[in-house]
Formats: sequence, C-alpha cells, structure tokens
Amino acid sequence: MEIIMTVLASILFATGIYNLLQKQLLRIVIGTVLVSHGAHLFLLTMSQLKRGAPPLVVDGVTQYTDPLPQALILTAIVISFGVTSFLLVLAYRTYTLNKTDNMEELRGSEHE
Amino acid sequence: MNNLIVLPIILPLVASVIVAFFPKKLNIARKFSQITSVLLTAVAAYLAWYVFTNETVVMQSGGWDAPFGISIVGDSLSMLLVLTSSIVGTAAIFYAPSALEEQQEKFYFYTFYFLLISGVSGAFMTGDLFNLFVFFEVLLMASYGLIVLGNGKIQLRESFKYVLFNLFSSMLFVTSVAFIYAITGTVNLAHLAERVGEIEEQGILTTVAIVLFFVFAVKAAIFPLYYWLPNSYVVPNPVVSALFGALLTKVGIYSILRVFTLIFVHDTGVTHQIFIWLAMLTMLFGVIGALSTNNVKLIITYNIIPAIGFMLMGVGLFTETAIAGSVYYLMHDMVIKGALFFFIGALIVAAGTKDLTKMTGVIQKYPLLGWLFFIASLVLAGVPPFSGFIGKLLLLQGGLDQEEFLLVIVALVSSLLILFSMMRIFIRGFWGELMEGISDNRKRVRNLTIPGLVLLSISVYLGIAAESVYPHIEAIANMLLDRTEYISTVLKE
Amino acid sequence: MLDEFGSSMLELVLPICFIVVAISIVILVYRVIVGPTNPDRAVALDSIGINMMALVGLQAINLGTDKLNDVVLLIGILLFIGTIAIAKFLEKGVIIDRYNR
Amino acid sequence: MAIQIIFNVLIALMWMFLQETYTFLSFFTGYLIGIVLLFFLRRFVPDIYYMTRLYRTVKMCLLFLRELVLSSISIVKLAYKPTLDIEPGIFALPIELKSNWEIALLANLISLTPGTLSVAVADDNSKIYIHAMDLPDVESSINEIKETFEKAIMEVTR
Amino acid sequence: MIYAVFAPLLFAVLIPFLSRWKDRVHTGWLILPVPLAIFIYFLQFVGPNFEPQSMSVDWIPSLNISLSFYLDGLSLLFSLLISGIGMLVVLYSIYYLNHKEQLGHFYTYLYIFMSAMLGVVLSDNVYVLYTFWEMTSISSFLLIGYWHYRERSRYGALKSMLITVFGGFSLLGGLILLNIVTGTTSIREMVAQSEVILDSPYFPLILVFLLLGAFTKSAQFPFHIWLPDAMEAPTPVSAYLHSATMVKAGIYLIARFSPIFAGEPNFFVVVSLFGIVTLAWASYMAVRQTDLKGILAYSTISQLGMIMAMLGFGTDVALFAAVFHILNHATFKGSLFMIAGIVDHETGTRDIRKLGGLFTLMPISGTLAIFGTFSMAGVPLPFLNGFYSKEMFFEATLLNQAAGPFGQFLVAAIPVLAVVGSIFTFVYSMYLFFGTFRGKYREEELPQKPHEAPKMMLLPPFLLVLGVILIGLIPEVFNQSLITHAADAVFGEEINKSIYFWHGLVPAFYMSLAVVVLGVALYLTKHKWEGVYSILPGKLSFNRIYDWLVEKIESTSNRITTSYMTGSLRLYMVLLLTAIFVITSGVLVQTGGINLEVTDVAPITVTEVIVALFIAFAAIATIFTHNRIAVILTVGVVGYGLSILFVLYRAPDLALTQLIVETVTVALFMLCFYHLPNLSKTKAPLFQKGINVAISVGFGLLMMVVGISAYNSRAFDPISDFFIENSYPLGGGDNMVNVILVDFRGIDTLFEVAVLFGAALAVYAMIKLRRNKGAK
Amino acid sequence: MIDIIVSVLLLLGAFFTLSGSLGILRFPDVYSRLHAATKAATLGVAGILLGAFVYLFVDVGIVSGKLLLGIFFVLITAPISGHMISRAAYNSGVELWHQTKKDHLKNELK
Ligand code: NA
Ligand code: NA
Repeated sequence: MEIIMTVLASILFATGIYNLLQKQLLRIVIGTVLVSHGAHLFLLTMSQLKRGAPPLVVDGVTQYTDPLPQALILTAIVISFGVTSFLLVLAYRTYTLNKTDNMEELRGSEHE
Repeated sequence: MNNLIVLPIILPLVASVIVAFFPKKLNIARKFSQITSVLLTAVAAYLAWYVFTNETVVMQSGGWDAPFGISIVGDSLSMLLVLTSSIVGTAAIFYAPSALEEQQEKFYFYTFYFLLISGVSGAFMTGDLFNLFVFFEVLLMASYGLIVLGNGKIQLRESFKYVLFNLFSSMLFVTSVAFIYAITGTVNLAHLAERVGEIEEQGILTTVAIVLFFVFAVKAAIFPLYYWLPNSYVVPNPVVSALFGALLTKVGIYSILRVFTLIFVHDTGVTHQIFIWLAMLTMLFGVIGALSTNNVKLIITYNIIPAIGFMLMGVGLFTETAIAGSVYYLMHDMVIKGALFFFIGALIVAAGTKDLTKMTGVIQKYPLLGWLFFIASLVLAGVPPFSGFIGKLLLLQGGLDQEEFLLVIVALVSSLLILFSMMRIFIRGFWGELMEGISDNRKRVRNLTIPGLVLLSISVYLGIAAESVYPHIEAIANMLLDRTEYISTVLKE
Repeated sequence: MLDEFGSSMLELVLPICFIVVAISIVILVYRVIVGPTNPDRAVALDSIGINMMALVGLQAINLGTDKLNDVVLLIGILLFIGTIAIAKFLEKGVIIDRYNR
Repeated sequence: MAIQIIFNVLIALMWMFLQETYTFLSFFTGYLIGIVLLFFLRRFVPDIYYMTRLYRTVKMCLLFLRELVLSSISIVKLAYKPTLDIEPGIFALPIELKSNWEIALLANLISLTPGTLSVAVADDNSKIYIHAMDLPDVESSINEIKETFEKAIMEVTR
Repeated sequence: MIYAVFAPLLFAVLIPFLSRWKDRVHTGWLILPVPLAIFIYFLQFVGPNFEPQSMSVDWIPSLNISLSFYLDGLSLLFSLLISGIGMLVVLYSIYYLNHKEQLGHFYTYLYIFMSAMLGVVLSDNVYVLYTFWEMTSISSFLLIGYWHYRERSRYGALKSMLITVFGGFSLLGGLILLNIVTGTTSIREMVAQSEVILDSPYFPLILVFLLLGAFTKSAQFPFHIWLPDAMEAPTPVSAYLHSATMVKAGIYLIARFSPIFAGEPNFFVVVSLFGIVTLAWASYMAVRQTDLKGILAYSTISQLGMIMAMLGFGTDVALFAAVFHILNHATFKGSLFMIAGIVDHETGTRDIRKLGGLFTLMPISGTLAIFGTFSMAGVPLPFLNGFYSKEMFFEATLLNQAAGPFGQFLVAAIPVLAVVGSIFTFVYSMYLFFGTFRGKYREEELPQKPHEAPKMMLLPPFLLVLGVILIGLIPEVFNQSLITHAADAVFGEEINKSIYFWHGLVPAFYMSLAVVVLGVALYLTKHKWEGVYSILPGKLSFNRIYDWLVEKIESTSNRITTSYMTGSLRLYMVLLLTAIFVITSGVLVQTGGINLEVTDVAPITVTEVIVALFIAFAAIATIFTHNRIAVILTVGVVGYGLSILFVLYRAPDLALTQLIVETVTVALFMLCFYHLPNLSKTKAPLFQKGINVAISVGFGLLMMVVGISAYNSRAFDPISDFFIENSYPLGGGDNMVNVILVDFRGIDTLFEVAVLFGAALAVYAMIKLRRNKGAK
Repeated sequence: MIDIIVSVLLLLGAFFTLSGSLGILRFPDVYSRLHAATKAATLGVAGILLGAFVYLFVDVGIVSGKLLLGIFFVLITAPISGHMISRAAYNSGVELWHQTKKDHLKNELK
C-alpha cells in the first residue's frame, strides 16, 4: 500500500507542479495546495501505514500506528493552511491592484 | 541556565504579541520595540558569553529528553548567530521610524519584526529537523507580512513570487523530512547524526540529503535557485530589505552549515563537491547580477548572492580553516549587509532616486554617508583589515589547501567584481558634480545613516580586533567538524 | 451460531460496503469534474461529503472505535455550512455578473 | 416547553447524583423517571405537556422517514432504469403557513418526499416552487403535499 | 618603528579636524613635521655599519598575523624615500593647493598612503604586508579621484583601482600559497625556506600570483595603462605615489622575494621579459605624449620596467643597479613631476604643444628641469646620477646565462631592447625639456601668464635635484651607507660593488654612446617618423582593451542577467525545478541509491486504491478544468479525499484538521477567486506545454523513486515507541497525537500558532492598508 | 445476531448511497440530480451510520451520541442544502432539461 501511496503523493506533486507552471494566479495557488497535499501524504506514507490502532490509548491494545508523523503532519497542515490563506488573499490583492491574473503579465522589471 | 536559553526565541514572540495590541500608538510601539530589542540583544549577549565561556547549553523542551522532545541547543555557533542577528535587528528597529511611512509602521511592522527575530533565533537554535521547518515558517510568515507592507502593485506582484518560491521549498522540506524519517526513524538532529553514522546503505541517504540541501539552497539563494531573491528583496522598504538581506538567506546557509557538518558527512565526495561547484556558480552569477543594473538597491541585493557563495565554499571545502571562514563570513555578512541596505536606503532618500544614472555628487552634501558607504564597500569586497578580509582569508586558505585552484580564482575574481559593482555606485553616485534635486532633509538622512554606522563599526571591529573573535570561531569550526560534542551534549550520552 | 454467522457476514459485508461507497465517491468525483454547471458540482461535492460520512462510519466499525465520531459530525457540519456557502455564492456571484453585463 | 425540558434534565441529573453513577444509562433512567414525574405533574406546569408535542413531532418525523424511504426507492428505481422516460417540471404550491421557519420546514419536507424538490419560495411567502421528477398531474401533487406535510407541521406548531 | 608606520595614519584621523582652520593656516604646515620626524628617525640608521632592526606586536596571533616589522637595507631605502619625498611633497603641495580646496581630504588620503606605504616596506608578515598593500591602492584611488567632479578623474580612479586591486587579490592568493607551503607568515622565514618553495608543486602558481600583484602595481606591460590616467591626481600625488613610491611597491615586492627566486629560470624569463618589454614599449609610447605628465607617466612606466628587468636578471650587478636606480629614479622623476606641476600651475596648461620658451620666464625651474631630464636620459655627466645606474643597467643586460631556447633568445634580445628603450628615453627626455623651456614662447596659447614659482615651492624640486647631483658627485657615500645594504638584502648575501663614473671602454660604454648618438638623431628628426604611432599601437591600444572589457563586463552582465531574470515566474520555476531534478537524479544514479525492492508494506485494500485513484483523478482533472469554480471544487475533492485517507490510515485527528482546513480553504478560494476571470484554455505554445509536462512528470517520478527507495531503505525503528508507551503515563493524555503536540513537541505547536497569528495579521494588514490608501 | 442487523443496515445504506451517486451521474439536469442527492444519498448514509451506531453500541459497548447526532444532522440539513442549491441553480440561470414540461417559476419571474 505504501508504494501506491508514494505514487499518489508523486502524482500530487506532478499535478501541483504542472499547475505551478501555468499563468493564472488561481492555478498557481492551486498548484501549491496540491504540492502540499503531496508532501503531507509523503510524511504519512513514509512512516508506514496501518501498523496498528489509531494512536489513541485503549486498554489492551499494544500495536499503534506511529503517532509522531501524525503530529508532524498536523502541524504542517495548519501551517500550510496559514500560508495558503495568506497567499490567497495576496493573489486576490495582486489581481485587483494589477488588474490581471496572468503571471506572465506580472513579470515586471521596473522596481518602482 | 538551561531554560534561559530559549529566551531569544520566546521573548521576541511575546514582544510580537504585545506590540500587536497597540499598533496605532506609534510612539509607544517604537519605544517599546527599541527597549525590547536592546534588552534582547543584551540577553543574547549574555547567553552567548555564557556559552562561549562555559559549554553548550541544551534545553530539552518540556523536560523530555532528546530525541523525543524538541531540543533547543545553544551551542557557540547558534549563540553567535543569535547575537549577531539581534544586533542587526536592533539597528533595524532604530532605522525603521525614519525609513517607513507611519502607515506601514502601524500595520504591524514591529509585530512582524519580532516574529521574524523569533523565527530566526529559533532556526539558529533548534536541534530538531522538523522544528527547524516550523521556525522557517515563522520567519517566512513574518517576512511575508513585512514584504506586503508596501502594498503597492509592485510589492504585491513580487511578494507573490517570493511567497510561492518559499512555499514550494517548504513543501520540499516536509517531503525530505518524510524521506529522512523513513530511513532513520527520527527527526532530532543529534540523533540523526548518530543514526546516519551507522547506516551502511548510503546512496539513497545522499540523495535525500541533496533534496534537503535544495530546500535550504532556495532559502539561501544559491545558484541556480536564487531567481526569486533580487526582485523580492529590492522591492520592499530598505529596512525590510536589510532584515531580509542580513538574516533570511543566512538562516538558509546556516542550515546547510549545520546539517552538512553534523549529519550528512557520510559522502562528502559527492555532496560537498557539488557545493563547491555551486559555490563557484553562485559567486559568479551573483556578481554578474550586481554588475547588470543601475538600480543601486538592486546592486546591493545582488551582492547578497556571491556572499552566499563564499559561505557555501567553506562548507564544500570542509576543512577546519574553511569552515571557520564560512562562520566568520556568515557573521560578517549579516552585519555588513544590514549596514549596506541602511546606507542604500539613506542614499535613495538623499538622492530621491534609485537610478544610478540619475544621481551624482551625493557625497558633497552627505559626506558621512558617502564615506561610510565607501568603507562598507571595502568591507564587502574583503579588503583588509576589515571583517570581510578575515573570512575571505580563511576561505582562500582552505581552498588553496585543498588545491581547489579554480574555486579560489573564481572567489578572487568575484571579490574584484564585487568591489567594481560597489565602486560603480560610489564613483557614479557619490562622486561627481552635486546633482540637482538632492534632498534637503539632512535630519532624516542622518537618522538613516547612524544605524548603519553602528553596524559598520562592528564590522570594522570584527576585522581589526579579529583576535577577540577568531579563537571562538575556530572553536566553532572545531566543534562542527568534531560532531561528537554536539551529539553527546544533546543526547546526554 | 447465528452470532458467528453474523460476524463472518459482517466481515464480508464491511469490505463490500467500503468498496461500494468508494466507487460511489468516484462517480461523484466524475460529476464534480465534468459539471457541466457549477450547481451540478456543488451537488456532487455535497454528496461526496455525505459519502465520506458513510465511509468514516464504516471505518469506525472496522476499527471498532468511537474516536472517529467527531469526524462524522464535523463532516456533517462543515458540509452543511460549505454547501450553503457555495450555494449563496453561486447565486450572488451571478447576480453581480448580470449587473456587470 | 423549554422549562419542562430543563426540569426533566434536572430530574435526570438528580437521579444520577442519587445513584452516584454517572453514565449515560443512569442519566437515561433518570430522564425516563422525569418524564413520568412530569406527566403526573403536568397540571402544575405551564404549557401543554411537552411529551405530547414530542409525540406529535416524532410522529411527524416518522412520517418523513417513511416518505424519505419511499422517495429514495422511487429515485433508486429511476437511477437503475435503462431509459429516463420522465416528465420533470416546476410547479407552484400555494401555502397557508405563515412563519418563516414553518415554511422552511415545509420546503425541506417537500424536498424529502418522493419526486419533489423545493426550488424557491415566492417573495410574499404565498407559494413554494417545487421541482418534480415526474409531473403528470400538478393538482394531485399539490393536494398530496397539502394533506400530509402541511397538516403535520400545523399539528406540531399550533 | 611601529610609531613611524602608524604616525601618519594617526594624523590622517586628526587631519579633518586640523583642516577646520585651513583658511588661517594651510593644513600642510600643521602636519609637515610628521614626515620630517619619520625621515629623521630613519636617517639615524643610515651608515656603513647598518644592522637590520626588527620588532613585533601581536595583532591576530591565532591567525599568525602579527604586526612584525623588519628594517633592513631595502626597507630603509624605501622608508627614506617615502618619508623624505613625502615631506617634500607636503611642502610642495602647500603652494600647489590653495586653501579653497578640500585640504582635509587631500592630506588625509596622503597620510593614509604614507602609513600604508611604510607598512608595505617594513612589514615582515605577509598578511600585514597585504593589508598595507591594499591600503596603498585605496588611498591612490582616492587621490586620483580627488577632483572627482572631473570625468577623467573618476575614470582614472576606477581604472587604477580595478587594476591594482586585481593584482592585490592575486597577490593575496600567492601569499596564502606561500604561507601554506612554508607554514609561516614571516617573509624572513619564507626566504629562509627558499628550497621548499622552489620544490613545491605550487611554485608556478605562486609565481604567477605574485607577479600579477607586482606587475599591476608597478604598471608593467600590459597592466601599465592605469598609470597615465592616474595623472588626473594633483601633481604632488603624481610625484609621490605614481612615480617615487607606490608604483615601486611591486618592485619592492619582487626585490623582497628576490632571494627566493633569483636564478630560477622561469622567474628570469617572465620578469626580465615583462620588464624589458615594458621599458621599450613605454619609452616608445612616452614620445608620443603631449601632456607633460603623460610623458612623465610613460617615462615612469618605462623606468619601472627597467628596474623590474634587472630584478629578473638576478645577477649581483643587476640587483645592485636596480636598487641604485630606485633611488635615482625617485630623485630625478620626483623633481620633474614637481616642475611639471609648477609649469601647469603657472601657465594653466600641461600641453607640451602649447608650451615653449619658458626658460626666460622661469629660469630656476628650467635649470632644475635640465638636471632632471638629463639625468633621466642618462647623459654621461658625472653629476647626474641617472647615468650611473643606466650604465650599470647596460652592464647587467649582458647576460650569459640561458636556459632553454626561449631563454637564449631572450638573452640575445635584452641588450637590444634595452638600447632601444634607452634611445626613446633619451628622445622624450629631450623633448620634455626642450619642448617646454626652449623653442618659441606662444603667449596666446597659454591660459595665464607664467611667472617663476614662489621660492618655497621651488624648494622641494631643488632638494631633489640636489640629490641628483650629490649622488652623482659622491656616489660611494650613498653606496656605503645605504645602497649596498639595500642591495645585500635583495641579493640575499653581500654585494661589494663600487660606483664609478668611468668604467673604461666596456660594452656598456658603447651602448651608452649609441643611445646618445641615436637619441639625438631621432630627437631631431622626430616630426618625420611620428606617423609610426598610428600604426603601432594604433587600434591595439591596451586602453581600448580595458575600456572594452569594462564596458563588456557591464553590458554582458546586463545581457546575461536580463536573459533569465525576466520576472517570469514560470521561467524561474522551470529553471529551479530543472536544476533540482538534474542534480538530484544525478546523485541518485551516481550513488546507486535507487532501491525498488519492495519490502514490508501494508496490505493493499481495494477501498484505499479506489480512494487513491479518485484523488489522483481529481488532481489530474485540475489541469484540464477551465471553470474556476470547478477547479476549486476539484481541489476540494482532493483535500477531502486526503482526509478519507487519513481516516483509513488511522489518523482521526489529521482527518478532522484536514476537513476543517479544506473547507475553509475552499471557502477562501471562492471568496478570493470568484470575481477573477475564468481560466482561459491555455494558449501556450506546444513546446512550452511539453516542457511543463516533462518537468512535472519528471519531478513527480523523481519524488516517487526517491520516496520508494527511502521507504525501502528503512534502517531503524522509529522513535515512536517512546511516545506510544509514555503518552498516557507521562503525558497524561490518551490521544498520543495530542500529547505529542502539546507536550513532547509543544514548541512546534506554539510556533504553529505563531504562524497563524502572523498570517492573520498579514491578511488584515493587506486588506486594511488598501482601504486607507484608497481613502487618501 | 446483531451483526446481521448491522450487516443489513450497512448493505442497505451502501446500496442507497451507490444509487444516489448513480442518480447524480445519470439524471439529466441539476434539479433531477438534486433529487438523488437529497434522498437516496441521505438515506444511505443514515443507514450506514445507524449500522455503525448499533455495532458500536452492542459489540463495543459504546453509546455514541455523536453518531446519532450525525444522522439527525444529515437528515435535517440534506433537504436544506438541496433547496439552497436548486434555488442557486435556478437563479443563476441553469437551464432545465429540455424534456421538462412545466415551469411555473419562469412565468413568475417574468
Ligand atoms: Na534591471
Ligand atoms: Na551617476
């Protein structure tokens, strides 16, 4: 299963990157969301899947799934969320100020 | 003492929250920030002194021993950099009121500033790979806040690119943590170091290490990953650029220094050789960039890049002298980049333009600024007896010792070109007939010059009184190469 | 005897249900992507959420735990809020569009 | 009605205290006892006995549940039908209910019933527009809804 | 000694304050005692029984950098020149620069230079030497740019800095190599290890590095081009830095290391060749100049070439002559610069085509000029010191050693080139004197009417000419008390040479004779053969190459940088990803890190596969969907799918968080992007699409291979058992993830909240700041 | 015994769920799809969750109020959501299936 999940995470990376390479702000932001999904999935997969009960202490259960990566992913998800929200608003403001959502028109060599 | 070591991380965080409560009361916010910043520097200085004179201090957060809790490690390298960054930061705080519009200050400049310092200190001090990611995000989030402060068309446009690059590298960071965890089953740096040393199948480890390197390389702006840097650093206010130039890329190079001296030293033939090549290209392309433009701020911004190349060079050479050189250069560059951005900010205010072709003779009206800029240029190019020279000397010694002649020649040529790029500003902007339309606001220009003067003095001191610093740097280099001390201190073995 | 049959039946039924619900989600994903209209997508997304609740319920049986119930409830709440939001949005947005034309 | 519920919960809690077992079961038992108590004390408590209303509500719910199952089955039939020989349409249902939440409730219930889905409410709250999967006869559909749901709702609310 | 070195520097710091009174007292007077005192200090060492002195003060001992100074004959000679001529130049400048000039700046630079130059010649530590070396370059830069409002000054300043600092950096490389090879930073100890250096594999590199340093500083061909432009500096500076002292730093350096290299064939070939070519070329070029200082500049270059060549010969006579000529050159060239300055000062021009016939108006200057020019020309008169060293030079050119065919060729060519160079030297010397002081006086050409200069202004050149004469008359006194010590230091052992006027009919005599005869002939026919300059150097001028290079550096930099720093996010991303991909996969392949042998995986279940499939499906669909709402919702599907996976993989907390986050994110997406234009079908060219596909697929594949390999290379048990065992007993919670988050890794969580805090404020600031701006 | 009940509940739930999805897949326009979503799918999830509730209650001994609440919530909200979407669809001009016979609303709006 881990192999399939690795493949899936890679697909998320690939599609995310493809979106990152596009022109429209929306696609680019979506690319970052996909890539971050891929990263989180990698973190989950790499620590082995389904090796026991959910990491919630129950009497009599000794086999638990590795809780550490879950904690790390949780942190990563929240952080990605913060950054993505920021990026979204930034994208929106960029669009409203520059009147375009096309990154190729947002090249700009002038600095002020 | 063990718990006090987190003060450089926690205090700014607290300050950041406090100052967020009265953003509109500028006078209070300024005073508060200035006092806190100075206090912070004092604390950092005390802690650094303690660590230098005693030993590495480790705080195991929550009392959980490594590798299970997060270790905050105050070793001499970390504390040196924490101290340096708080000094630069303090200078920036005093620079800010004259540099920023009130509007910008009110929109949480000081909050983001303290958040940035907190993140930077945390990144320098954490002993945990994932926690390093978290601190990276803290300082990046703060930098996002700072970079959008201008909120103009161009700021937003460039901010978007900046955020995107950093976001991508952050994701790559998480991914490489995943890979590393798969192989080693741990995220504590010391524990990683120990475990990596025991692994026999090293091929994949090297690959993963390189992926991690790229994560840091994006933040550190190493060739060929620096594209995001010039425009996003040139667009914001000079005080923000100064903070970025002095601190942000340095966190990246610090991480490389730490990770590739502590953990991934199993295949230096591959990894560190790559560093050497990239160091060369970084120097060259950076300085080429610096020569490519007439935008004075962009010139300074581009000059961040070759400096990173110098530091990477030391890591790649991986000898005691070279590492000492990198550390020295790291410390020196934080200070001098801060100073240079301050001066450039002052120059832009004085001349009323960023365009070198439109400014001449500024030194006639602002001699202090001119001369300080001149000295700073020399410092930057590594002319003795200033701080840049000591670092460069050590790096060149390391390079020649390892028979990396091409690297040394590239380093020398880039030093010359750095000087050239700086002299273009001095000769074309400061020298010449006094320009028309030069600013009459001497007071503001002076206020913008003084913080740089302070930093420059430190830089000069670091060069002339190198003896008071260098033995510590040498000790740091020793410590970095002999990993056992770090490992045993953190893991309490 | 009956209990034994029951539990072995459950063992058989559970994966079947899993698969059925999963397939059903796939169908809905197709609808989300293909549309053709945005309300179509909203409907499909809403149904995906409902199916997710079902899936989590199945997993709760599978793992014999009640720790997933929060998830069920949360999906329900979010789904409702989300769908309302999207619906409002689809409605409003177009009104604005009309004015623009 | 709210006061009655609060009384009831208080009774249940007191029961738990007396029993010194704080489980759902003891709460449930306490609650049942409370219902019984309240039933006997209903003359001394303002408003109609809430269990009466609850009964009607439950009845309504069951009605809906039945409708839901039926409507689902009819939908399922359609879903598996090889060809779709339906005649969908939107029709207006005049309503007597006045308050907003009553109308909302009705609209929802309509949505759950076989073949109908409320699309919009007229601005003056006089009509609900309903989409029907198969609409051979508008009048009968209108009557059906009025007979079942509107009545049930009125029973609960009035 | 250390005080002598640092006194000028100390005063340099004080000068800006002293210059406040420049309207009442010329700053020069206030600081004149400094070089005088230093001169006297060094003068006390002069004498037949000179013993080298040394002293050392720690500076950066841990880097083996100490302020160790060593005074031997060579450094004594230089120190005397530096302080002596320095003193004269200050005196001269008092009259040359009036108090309206920025005297503070001028003297500050000058005194920094004085310190630096003394430091160069007295330092025993290579790094200290280097430090002072760069200081001389920088002070020279500032002095050349003293009148920075002039375009030519700025040009000259930059040129000198680029070239000399280029050499300086190269020198640094050489010094570091020497340090590495010998293990010492002391020059004396290095010299003692001559064998080690010569045997070192780095030797050629050391030689190249050092010579580049020396050649650039001492304006050797083809690095000489900065010196003529350095004439933009005030004339006292030209006299001091660009003729008497700083340009001799390279000479000093070679002389200093001469005991190591002397006799080394490569050293001989390179140094002699460059020296003799410089001599010939620069004297040839000097004749072409029309600017008085231009002639003097080329003359200086050529004389430096001559000294350099002699250092290359390495024979005792050559070295002796070299040292001797250093002294002689300083005297006559210094005086000539000062005279040129006086002429410029009085007439307002230095253009020799406008000058002429000044002797009657300025007889004293003219007389002094006669001595200077004739000494420079090597006219055989007993009271002209130039002749003595020139004669010795000819003697030294007659070498008989030869290594290799090129060495032999060189040995044959040197005397010829020496004579050719000397002939032209003779020509320009004559031209200089006669062109200025004799010939027709054309008043209308001159900006102002010339008078004889004030006496005190004439004093410095007079004293120098006095030196010319005294050395010529009593050479042995100078020899015994000074020159011989210096020559010993350069040769490494004692040289016993005497200086005579008449050597007999030796070959050198015939060479001198040839110079005078042909020189006179060529001078008289100068106008007939001047056309040759349009052929050579013609367009091959090194100045043009320099200008071209500087211009190219800037324009090429601009071209390179703008070619990829286009501001295109996509291009940046493409470059970034390609770089990561190429290097990482290179490493992966090279280290054999690929490990696809599947071990220890969880069982595959259909549900999970289906969920994975639909996530993948949705992810891919984002690419092909063009409706913005559809894209947003599709991404929402991916996120929800992920939370299903979290449920299936026993991570309820993750699922919860992911759900909330995904919902809020989708809502935010809708809020922010609803009003943006719909996604157009990509009109990108096909090859661009191809690149996009290649990069994203390639990167995905790389991640996959690395991921699978990493997974299969599991080497340790994760540290999680600790958390599993201790969450409840120690952490006090039954949700391990929560316990880890709030307790074991509480710092993560705290700063995660800090990130959210920052994000919230940043968003708020972004939205609010706009409103305020809009209100304005 | 209980397991059999659970199994049946699950099977029924899964069946309705799938049917709902099929309906959403096959039906011609958004309004008819909404029928499938608000009815079949809702019933399906209610069935499965009820199954889960019974299973946890009997086999594991946990009374999961949240599950019940979840079921209740879905039943309450599904029609509301459906109503909202259909209204949004209609107001944003999503066309009815071409075979739709009557449209009273259209007249009203005109
Ligand atoms: Na530019
Ligand atoms: Na200019």
